[in-house]
Amino acid sequence: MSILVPGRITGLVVMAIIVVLGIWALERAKRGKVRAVRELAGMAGLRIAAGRCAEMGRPFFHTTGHGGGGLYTARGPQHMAGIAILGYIARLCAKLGVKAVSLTAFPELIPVTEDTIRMAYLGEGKADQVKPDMVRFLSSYALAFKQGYIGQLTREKAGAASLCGAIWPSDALHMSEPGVIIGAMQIGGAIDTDTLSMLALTCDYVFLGEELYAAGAFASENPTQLSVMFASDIVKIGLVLLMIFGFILSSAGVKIAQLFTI
Amino acid sequence: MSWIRGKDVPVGIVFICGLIVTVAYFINVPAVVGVSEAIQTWAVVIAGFAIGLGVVNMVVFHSDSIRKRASGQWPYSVVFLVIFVAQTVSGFFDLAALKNPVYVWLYSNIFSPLAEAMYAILGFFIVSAAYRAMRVRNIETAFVLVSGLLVMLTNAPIGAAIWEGFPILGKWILDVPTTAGNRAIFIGTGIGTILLGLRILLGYERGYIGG
Amino acid sequence: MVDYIPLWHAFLIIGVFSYALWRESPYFRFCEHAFIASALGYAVVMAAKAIITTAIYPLSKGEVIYIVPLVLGFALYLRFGKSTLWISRWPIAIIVGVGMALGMRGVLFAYLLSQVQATATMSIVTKDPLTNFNSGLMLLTTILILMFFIFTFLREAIPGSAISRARFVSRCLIMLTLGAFFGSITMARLTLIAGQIRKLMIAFGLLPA
Amino acid sequence: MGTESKKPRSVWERLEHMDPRISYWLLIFVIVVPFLRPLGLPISISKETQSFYNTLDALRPGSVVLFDISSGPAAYGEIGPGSIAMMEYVTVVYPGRHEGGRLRIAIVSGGEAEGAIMYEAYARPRLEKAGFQYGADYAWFGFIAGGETMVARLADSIPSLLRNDFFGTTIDKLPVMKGVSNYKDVSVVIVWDSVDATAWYVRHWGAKGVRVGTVCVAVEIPAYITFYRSGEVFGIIGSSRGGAELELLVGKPGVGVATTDTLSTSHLLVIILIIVVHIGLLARKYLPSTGKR
Repeated sequence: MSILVPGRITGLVVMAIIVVLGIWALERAKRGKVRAVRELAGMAGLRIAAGRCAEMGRPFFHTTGHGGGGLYTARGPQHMAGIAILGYIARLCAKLGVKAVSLTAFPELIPVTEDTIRMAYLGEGKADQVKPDMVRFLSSYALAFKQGYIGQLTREKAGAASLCGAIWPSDALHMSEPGVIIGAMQIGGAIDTDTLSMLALTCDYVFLGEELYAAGAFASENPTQLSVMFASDIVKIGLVLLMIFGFILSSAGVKIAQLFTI
Repeated sequence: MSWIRGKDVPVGIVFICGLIVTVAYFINVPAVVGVSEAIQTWAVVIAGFAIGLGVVNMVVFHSDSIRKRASGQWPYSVVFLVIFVAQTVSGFFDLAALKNPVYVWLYSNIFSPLAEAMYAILGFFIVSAAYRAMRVRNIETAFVLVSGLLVMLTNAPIGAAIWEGFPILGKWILDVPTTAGNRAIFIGTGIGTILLGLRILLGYERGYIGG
Repeated sequence: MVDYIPLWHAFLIIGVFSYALWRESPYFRFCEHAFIASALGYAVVMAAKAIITTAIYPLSKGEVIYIVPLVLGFALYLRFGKSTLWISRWPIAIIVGVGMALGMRGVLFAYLLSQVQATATMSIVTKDPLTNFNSGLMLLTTILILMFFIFTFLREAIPGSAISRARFVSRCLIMLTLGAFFGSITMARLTLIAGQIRKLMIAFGLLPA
Repeated sequence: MGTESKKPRSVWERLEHMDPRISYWLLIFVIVVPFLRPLGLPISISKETQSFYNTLDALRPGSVVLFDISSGPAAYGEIGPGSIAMMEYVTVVYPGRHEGGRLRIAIVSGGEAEGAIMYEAYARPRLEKAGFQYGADYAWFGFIAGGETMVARLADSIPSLLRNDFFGTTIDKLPVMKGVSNYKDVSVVIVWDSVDATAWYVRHWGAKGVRVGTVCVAVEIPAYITFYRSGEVFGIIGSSRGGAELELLVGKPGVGVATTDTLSTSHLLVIILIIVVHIGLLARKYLPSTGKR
C-alpha cells in the first residue's frame, strides 16, 4: 500500500510540472523578466463594447453563467475567470461612466462580485458611482436564472453583454440569442466545446477554451500574472512533442497506454 | 492585531484549503483525505447559508420597488414576494417530506411548467441562430456551414432519406476532425485551469476579496 | 368541473414563448417574476434541508466539529456591518479554495491526460487505410489547434508567412469543430419545442390527451 | 441583425437578415401540421430498443429492478416519451404477459436532485394507477448525493446508503427491499438519464455483471452505443426517437411517434431557411441592381 493513489501518479507528476513551471514564470516576472504576450481579440472587443455602451448611454451586462455548479464546485475556476474579466469591465465602465451590471446565478458569488466591482470603481476614483443594484442575484436554478437574465437584459436595453465564465451548453443560446435580438454587442467565453459552438455563432468576440483563463490574466493588467501564459506555452509545446513521440512509438508497436495510468 | 483584518488571512485560507483538497486527491493518507472531505462538506454548508444573501439581495430590490412604486416594476415585485413567501413558508411546514399541498401546487403548477417552457424556448433560438450564423461570410464560416449541415442531416431521419451518404459523412466529421478539435481545446483548457488555480491559490489575484 | 390546470399551464407556456414570438411584455414579465420567486423559495427550502442533513443532524449526534461550518455560514452575514466585513471573507475563502482545488483536480485527467493519451496511442499501422488516414489527420488537427493557443511564441504573424497560414488553417478547423457541435445540438432542442407545442395543442383541445 | 430595424432595405437584404420572429412562427407551423396530420414516415425499431424490451420481458416476476431517475423536468421533452412507454410496460404490459406477476422496483435519484419531480410527475401516478402497493411493490428513496461515488458504494452495500426511504421508513420495514443487500440481488438497473449517470452504473455495476438499460437524451447516445456493443448496456431508449420505437413495441403509439415526424419537418425548415438566407446573400453580392449597400 503506497502513500500515493495508484493510477494518479502520472497525473501528479504532470500537475507538479505545470505548477513548478508556473511558479518559475511568476518569479521570473517578479524579477522584471516579462515576455511579451499576444493580445486576444476579445480584450479589444471588451473595450469596444464599453465604448459603445458609453456612446449609447446603456448598461454593460456581465454574467458568469450558471454552469451547473457554484463557486465551491469544479466549476469554480471558470466562475473566477469570469469574475476577473468582470473586474476589467468594471474598470472600463468606471472610466467611461457606464453602468456595469453583474447578474449572478449563485448566492456565494454575490460578495465576490460586489467586492470586485467596488474595487474597480475605487481604483478609478469613482467609488460614489457604485450602486447596490449593480450586483443582482437571480436564481440558483438554471432556467429561472436565464429567464431573469433575458428579462432584465431586454428591459434595460443593454448595450453590451459579456457571457464569460461557467456557461454551459444550454445556457449559451438562452442568453446570447436575446442579446442578438436586442442588438447588444456580445463577448462570450467558455471552456466546453458545445457551449463554444453556440457562443461563437452568436457573439461578436469569443474567448475559446484556454483563452478564457488567459483573458482573466489580461484583465488583471498585471504583467506578473500574464507571465503564466509563458509557462502554459511551454507545457503545450511539451505535450505536442509528447503526442508526436507517443504516436511514433505506438505506430512502432510499443504499448504506452499504461504509462498514463500509473 | 490589524493583520487579522487584512487580505492576507483570506488568501491564506484559500491556499490552505486548496492545497489540502488538491493533495488529498493524490495521496492515501486517511487523515489528509478526512480533512479534505470535511472542508468540502463545510463549503457545501456555507454555500447553503449563502442563499440568505440571495434572499436579502432580491427582497431588498423588490420591496424597494414596491415602496417607491417603481413604474413598470412594482406590480411584478408584489407577484414575486407573494409567490416567494408562499413557496418558502409552505415548504418549511413539512420540511421532511415536502408534501404540503400549497408547496406541491406551486411546485407543479408554477415552477415545473415554466421550467419546461423556458427550456423549450431554445427550439426557437436554435432556428434563428442556425440560419443567421451559418451565413457564409468568409472561408472560416463556410466550414461551420458544411459541418453543421452534414451533422444535422445525420441526426434528422430525413437526411438518410435524401441521400444515404449524409449519415456516413456526418458521422466521419463527428468522429475524426471534431474529436481531434475537441481534444485540443480540452488540453488547452486543462492547462489554463491549473495555472489559474495557481494564481488564485498563491494570492496573485485578489480583487474578489476586495484586495 | 372543468380541469383548468392544462389551461393554466398553457397560459404560462405562451407567456414564456411570447418573448420569442412577440417581444418582452407584461405577460412575459409576470411569468418571469413568478418563476424566479418560486425558484428562490425552492432554493431556500432545499438549502435548509441540506444544512439540516449535512450539519445540524450530525451535530445533534455529538459530532461537535460541525459547529465550525455553521458558525462560518453565519459569518457570511457579517458583511452587512462595516466593522465586521473582514470576517465575512473567511467563509468565502474556503469556498474559493475548495472550488479551485476541485477544478484543478477535475481537469487533470478528463481534460488533460486522457486527451493526450488518446492522441498519443493512435497509430498508423492498422490494416485499414482509412483508419490510418483518420489517425494521422486527428494528430495533425489536434496539434494545429493546440498551436493556435500559443500566446508568447511566434507572435509575429506577417500575412502570407507560414505562421499566419497555419493559424488560418487552425481557425478553419476550430470552426469545423464548432459547426459540427452546433449541428448535433439542434435535434435535441427541436424535440423539446415539439413537446411543448403538443402540450399547448392538448390544452386547447386540438389533440386528444 | 437586431429587430430594431435600420434603413429601408432591398428584398434580398431582407431575405438575408430575416426577422427571427418569422422563422419562429414558421417553426410552430411545421410542428403543428404533423401533429394534426401525421405524415406516417415509417419508424424502424432499432436493435437497442428491441433489446431493451426483450431483456425486461425475460425477467422473472419478483426480480428486483433498481431504477434511477437522473433527469429533471427540463429534459422531459426528450426523455418523456421513452419514460412513459417504459412505465406503461412495467405497470401494464409486463404483468399482462406474466400472469399478473410484478417486478420489484427500488427507485432512487442518483444524478439529479430534480429526479424527485420526475418521480412525482411520471412514475408514482402510473404505479398507483396500476394498483402497485407502496412498500410492497416499489419504494422511493429520493435524491442521494454523491454522484458516481454514491453509485459505486451502492453496488457494494445497498442498505448502508438507502437506510431510510424518502418518508423516513427504515429499509427493513419495506417488503420490496427484503433480501436486497448488494448488486447480486439486483437483476437490472434502469436509468432515466440526462446527466451521464448511465456511465456511472456501467463502470461500477456493469463491470460486476449487472446490466444497465437507459432512457437517455440524444447527446448521450453515441457514448452508450459503445457500452451496448460491449454488453454492459442491454438497451437504449434514445431521445424521443427511441421513445417512439418503444411506444410501438408496447403497443401504445403516443408522443414519441408523433414527435418523430416533427423532427423531420423542423430540420427541413432549418435547412430551407439556411438556403433562403444564402439566396439573399448571393443575390445581393452578384445582382448588379441591388448594390452592396
